Amino acid sequence: MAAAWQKLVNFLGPDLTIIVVGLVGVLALVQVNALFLVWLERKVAAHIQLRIGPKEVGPFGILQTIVDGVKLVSKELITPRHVDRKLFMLAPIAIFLPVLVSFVVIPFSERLHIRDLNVGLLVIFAFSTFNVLAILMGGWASNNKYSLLGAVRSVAQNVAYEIPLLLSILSVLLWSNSLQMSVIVESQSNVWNVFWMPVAALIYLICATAETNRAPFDIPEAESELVAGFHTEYSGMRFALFFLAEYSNMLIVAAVATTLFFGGWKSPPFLGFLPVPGLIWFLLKTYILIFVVMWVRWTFPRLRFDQLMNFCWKIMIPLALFHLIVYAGIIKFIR
Amino acid sequence: MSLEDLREELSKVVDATDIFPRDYQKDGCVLEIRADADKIEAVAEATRDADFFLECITGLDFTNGPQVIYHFNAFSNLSRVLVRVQLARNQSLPTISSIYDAAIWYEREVFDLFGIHFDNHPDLRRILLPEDADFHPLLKDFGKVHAFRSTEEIYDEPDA
Amino acid sequence: MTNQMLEPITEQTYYLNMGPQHPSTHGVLRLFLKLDGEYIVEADPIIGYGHRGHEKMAESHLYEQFLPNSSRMDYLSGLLFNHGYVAAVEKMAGIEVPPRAEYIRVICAELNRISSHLLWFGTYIMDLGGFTPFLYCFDDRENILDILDHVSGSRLTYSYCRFGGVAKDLDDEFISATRQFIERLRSRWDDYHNLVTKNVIFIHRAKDVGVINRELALRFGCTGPILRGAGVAYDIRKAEPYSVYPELDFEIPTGTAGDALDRYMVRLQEMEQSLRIVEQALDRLPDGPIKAAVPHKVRPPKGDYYFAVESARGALGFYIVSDGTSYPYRLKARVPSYGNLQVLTDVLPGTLVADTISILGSIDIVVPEVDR
Amino acid sequence: MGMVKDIFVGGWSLLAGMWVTIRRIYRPVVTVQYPRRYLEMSPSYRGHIEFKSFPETGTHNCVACGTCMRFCPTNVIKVQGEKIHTHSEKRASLYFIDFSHCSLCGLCVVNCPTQTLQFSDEYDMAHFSRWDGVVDLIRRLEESA
Repeated sequence: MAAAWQKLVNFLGPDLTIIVVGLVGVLALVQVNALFLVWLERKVAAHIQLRIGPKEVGPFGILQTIVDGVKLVSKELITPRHVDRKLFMLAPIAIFLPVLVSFVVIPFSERLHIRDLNVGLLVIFAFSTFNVLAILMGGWASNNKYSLLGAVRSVAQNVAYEIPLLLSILSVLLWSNSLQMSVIVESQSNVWNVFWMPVAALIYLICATAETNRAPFDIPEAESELVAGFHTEYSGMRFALFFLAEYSNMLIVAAVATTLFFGGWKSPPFLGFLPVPGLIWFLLKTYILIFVVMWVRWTFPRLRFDQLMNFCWKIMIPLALFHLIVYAGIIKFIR
Repeated sequence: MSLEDLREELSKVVDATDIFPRDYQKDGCVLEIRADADKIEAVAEATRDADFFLECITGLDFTNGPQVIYHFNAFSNLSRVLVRVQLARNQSLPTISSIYDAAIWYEREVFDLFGIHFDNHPDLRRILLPEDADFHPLLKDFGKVHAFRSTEEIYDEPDA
Repeated sequence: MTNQMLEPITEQTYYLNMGPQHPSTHGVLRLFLKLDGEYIVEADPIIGYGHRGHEKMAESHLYEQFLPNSSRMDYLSGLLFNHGYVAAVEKMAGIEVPPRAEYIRVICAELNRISSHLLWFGTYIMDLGGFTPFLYCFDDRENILDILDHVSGSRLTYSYCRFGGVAKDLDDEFISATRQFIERLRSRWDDYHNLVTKNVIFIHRAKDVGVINRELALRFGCTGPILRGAGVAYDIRKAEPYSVYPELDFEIPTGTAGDALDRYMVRLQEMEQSLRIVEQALDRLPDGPIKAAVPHKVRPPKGDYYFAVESARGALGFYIVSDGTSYPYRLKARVPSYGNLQVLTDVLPGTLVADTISILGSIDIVVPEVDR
Repeated sequence: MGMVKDIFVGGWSLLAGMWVTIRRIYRPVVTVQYPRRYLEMSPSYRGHIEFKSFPETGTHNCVACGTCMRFCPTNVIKVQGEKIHTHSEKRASLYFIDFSHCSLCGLCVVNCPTQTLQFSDEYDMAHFSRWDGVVDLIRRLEESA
């Protein structure tokens, strides 16, 4: 085993080895995470709604999503007749790949990150913007009016919500003075950002929910209006890829929120004496955030499209701008 | 506008002998009007001006020709007015859909189920049955019915 | 929505078939929409996918035999349709119903009205994207169904009212279960209001959406909560009193603007009023027989009769022409949803697709009732 | 200023909604695990009809008059009777219902002159063939006895 490892390192060089092994690890993580999150979502929804949720397959039904995954894989990949075949097939891949890349720069703990780029945050946001393109591709190529409407809505929504999202993290960047994820975490050694920039954290969470097309901002796939939005025509594993990407995106935005506002892998201030590794703290915080997002989803009705836009342009962006100016002043004053 | 006013308005349109008061407790209407096919528009205008709404349009099939029944009602107590139009077979009657929008669908339904044609109707298509149906199911010569009677067998002459 | 939206900016309008199979058309309704972007230019509801010919069936059935059909028109308020049909035939044939039977009918009908409104409440919020209130409502509705199941033996298509009375007498268990249910539902209002009524997203989705004012309701013959939402206190239970409603004290809740929010509020308040009716009726429930002596085959005298009751969705009328035999010569059901649905052709143009769902949900149609 | 107030009131309403849902997470679930737990049917549950057995005769009292057959709106009842000898009472020898068409109105039960019909409490009526919906009432009575 050790010899094989040495061979690999000799062959690829130490940097590349980490990336290759890391990507394999990320692939595994994405799958396991999606399986877990789907199960969690169903359980949370069920218990909020006084139901039980999956319970038959495995203890507490935890294997239910694996069974579902097997079902999806074994299903026929239907390509409807009048679709744009190339784009139609490309869209699920295009939505899934950027997700993998984003994981490369996320610091899971002090030592566990694949690549600590000095433009880490930029990479994540650059690639997460990519999923708009994939949705548009899928929606356009499907040649279905519902899909098209979903895709158009999605583009408008994502473009609009990028702005307050980025504005809200700027104040964090001003404080940490770096785009490097590990530096951002280190800058929160004394106090987590969420405690003194709660508004930025709130704006980030709201915009991130909108970015990942989660309720109450799920208008691109609003099931009661657009049947299934941009992925109406997809079936089998292609549909599963959209699904996978959605849940992985959730993990990414929650992980970024943890890194930016909740102190990353650091333990909560008053629990520092516990011998808990950073990875556990990180995952715990991330999944708590994800739980909140799910909780929100199963509570609220959906916004209308124009209200969503109004909310972004009339409330979120001015608020984010105002917040940025105020905090720029404060940080200047402290330093 | 009260029922008396409506009655007055209606007497300008149809003969006074064609307006019969009816007992609500006995048959659910307070006024019955027997109008000819060409009067129905005027009757509908009078009821509209009296702030009545169109409750429903019903077709009836008798051996001596179909009837179309209009029920008008107002948002006040006990004010249902029944308008009865006796038609000959294959006779059409004018639409009141320009007066009451509700009539668009009700007339389509009567056309669909009875084959009674409404002149100048903006959109006289089948509504409940598929577009390619070639029958009018509520006619008494269609399907299984218990009886096919003439109007005299059912209605006594109402005492004016 | 302003009318400037009605002017197509470009010629690039397109058609969208919403339904017959769509998550929020509540059955097999098809909306043929002409869209400009997301704005609706023209709407044409296409109905009839569930046409079963109840009116034709009536012509070859005995009056008694049509009884099960009546609750199958509107499966959500089956007892109200039952009541309407039975009361119409009783009025024609001059059958006196014992007071206890009348009270039992009112109690069950009002419970049925609550269950219908609860289901509407849940599905409406589900149309707007909130899934959870739907299941809370089903939890409560289940309770009503259990209660009605206890007395009538079925949960949806009750053929409970019979000519001259009802099929089965109430027992103490029913009465205590109903009183418990009243308590329970009253304790739920707070949760419903916190979860939905006060929710800012819901208010934005429902306010000023799909305004149906008095004039529009008059033109299209809309009745029920739609009309009351527009501020007209018109309720058949008051306007043409039937059964024992004149003896009971209840109010007609009304709205002001006639938008979806008003219709929502009217229905919520109606549930509370129905609870009051049930409470009073339980208190006053007289002893006595539950069924008058009626011949096996009812033979109403010649003539025609129109009888209206207030169903959960509006004025329901049965127009029956009798030729003196035990078969109806013609039976016409004036169903409330028919007029209520047609108003969509006027309300929808100029709104967004998302509003279409909100409006369609707020007028509360039951498609089998429209199709008959 | 009104807008700021709107935002706070709106935000507060959202929190109130979330409070309603989070409290439900630890409430007991209301789902009944059907194949593991059966719900009790209500005493007046209307299943398909069956014969009542009378203690005096030890069997049903059906005289095959055919009232139920004539009253049935969907014509699902088939009853035939025979006389054992010329002067004896007519007795039902065949009684079938096609439950798949039955609308459970209960007109047969109400109108039965000998009161020998009642509703069963059977509700597991899912079958693989439409013929499985046909119930032989006489055999059913014999089996239950």
